[in-house]
Amino acid sequence: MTWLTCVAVGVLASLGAALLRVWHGPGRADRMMGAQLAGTSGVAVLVVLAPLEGWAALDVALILALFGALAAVGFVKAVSADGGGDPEEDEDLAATPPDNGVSSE
Amino acid sequence: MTGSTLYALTGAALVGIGFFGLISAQHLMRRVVAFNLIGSGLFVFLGAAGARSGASDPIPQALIITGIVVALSASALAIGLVVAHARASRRPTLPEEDGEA
Amino acid sequence: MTLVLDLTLCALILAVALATVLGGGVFRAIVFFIVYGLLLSVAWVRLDAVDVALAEAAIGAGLTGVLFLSAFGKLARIGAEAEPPAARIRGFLPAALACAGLTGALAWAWFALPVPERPAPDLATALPRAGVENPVTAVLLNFRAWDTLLESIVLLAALIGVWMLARDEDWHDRFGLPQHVRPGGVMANFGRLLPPVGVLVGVYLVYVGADRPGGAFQGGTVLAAVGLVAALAGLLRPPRVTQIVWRMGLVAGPLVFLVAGIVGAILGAGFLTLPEPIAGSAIFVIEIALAISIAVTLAFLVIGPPEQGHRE
Amino acid sequence: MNDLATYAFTSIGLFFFVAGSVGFLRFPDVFSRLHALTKADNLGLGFIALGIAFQAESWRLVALLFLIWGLMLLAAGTMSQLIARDALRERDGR
Repeated sequence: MTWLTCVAVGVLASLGAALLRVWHGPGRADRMMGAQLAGTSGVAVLVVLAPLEGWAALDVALILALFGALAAVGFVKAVSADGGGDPEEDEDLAATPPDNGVSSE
Repeated sequence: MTGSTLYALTGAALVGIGFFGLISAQHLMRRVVAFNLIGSGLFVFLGAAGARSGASDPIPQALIITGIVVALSASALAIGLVVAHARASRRPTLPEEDGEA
Repeated sequence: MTLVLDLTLCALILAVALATVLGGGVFRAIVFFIVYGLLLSVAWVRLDAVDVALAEAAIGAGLTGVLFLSAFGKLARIGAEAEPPAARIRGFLPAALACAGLTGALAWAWFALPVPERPAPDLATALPRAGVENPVTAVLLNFRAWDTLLESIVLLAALIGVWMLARDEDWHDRFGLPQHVRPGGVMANFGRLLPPVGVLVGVYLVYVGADRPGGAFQGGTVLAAVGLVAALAGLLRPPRVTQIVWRMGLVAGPLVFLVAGIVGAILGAGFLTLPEPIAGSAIFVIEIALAISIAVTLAFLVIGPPEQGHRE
Repeated sequence: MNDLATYAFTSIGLFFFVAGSVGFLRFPDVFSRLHALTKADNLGLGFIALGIAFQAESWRLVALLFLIWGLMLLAAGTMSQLIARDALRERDGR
């Protein structure tokens, strides 16, 4: 179906426009959201192309969806104070201090 | 097979872009990224060559799969070295480029 | 219409690659590189190489992002993430011309070289004897077993290289930086929900690798990324260098591969040549061992050397 | 009939993708852009998956399509929470 190809082109074009936000920023969060958008769009393109390319494309889409948030998790970890934190912890003053893994085992 | 030619030209352009990044970047992290662009450009070129005659050829695919995994491990080693260098010298660039301005 | 799709995809890939190289700032380059990896996995599907697309998806979407971003975080904490003020090199034009020449040479090679007969006729006659249906797995683990064996050893060498960057006083600690999350928070719950599905997908990919797209490399990278999610979410504490079980996991793949190669030599088929009657089952065993090794090696590579006690 | 459903649902899906991109480009701050990104795009993906499900040859594929959508929803929810809290922290200078 030609229509599905058109939808795929449309999704890619909308992704291309959205990447302008990654270029301009301004914040790191804005850029990181662009990576998430690329993940969603990539999954959508693969899903749309699946009837044309053979359904194995869905396996690729499944893996992209599985790790859709991994880059974002890596990002918030990396920019936290000690490189291993969680942005939610700051709101919870009772949070346990980091375990250095020295005492146990 | 205009499709595979298109991807081959894209791969060739990616190699050029990556090479430019490797030359022009001073921050070592950006050099690692550019190096990855060169590698994946070559993979695309090779993959397009495999798809050239219509039926996809498994031999380039097998080479590319091992290549992708090796590229990741090489990047991990390179990044480890960049971080260790930056921690030791407080600079993310090579010593001979520090004076350039 | 498919040509329009390919043109759009290629234009987008090139634009993202240009943005990676030309845009200022390390963080921008990293984000564009993540986007680039995602687009590339779509391109591999268009090139009819689903096996490659699976590996690229797991690595591009999962592992590279975490690898580059965590390195960026480490550099930022020592104030080394900013680029030096000399943004543009001297000799911008010669560099651009040289790179355009490189691209031109590759393009010339594409049109000048003869189109070979593909898939090679030798391969077509050999495939029925490979013991597996998926031709990519047959090439990886049977016909070009030498490459794959040495490749799995290269991974180990890279890991040993990364470990050598650890400080002496950190050597007995767990890998990577200490990870902590808010108990019951979003990240902790994500880390609990994802691994069951992820492990299932990874094992499935290894299992179907003999007949359909998938295999040790694709499944191994998926399992590595799942392990990374569990470690980042604090569900799983990374092991230590000195734990013998994990070291055995690292060498299981190359070791089983070597043993299979020697058995092939004893049975008279030649070193690393799998005799036809046992090829199918041998590949299955090698594939499981190799998937374990690849998963453990890649996860350790991305999480980095032990630096639990490291303070900037 | 099935093709008609595919046309209809994929069009709606494409509309939401375009809307999400416009919002992502035009909205004034991080938090409203997060809205556009997570809500519109994942709704779009859901409609596209629904449209493609009418072309699927087996129920296994339909289940796979909705597993993909579910995983993407989980990813988007996690991502938006984490990014928003990080942006909040950055804004407050903590």
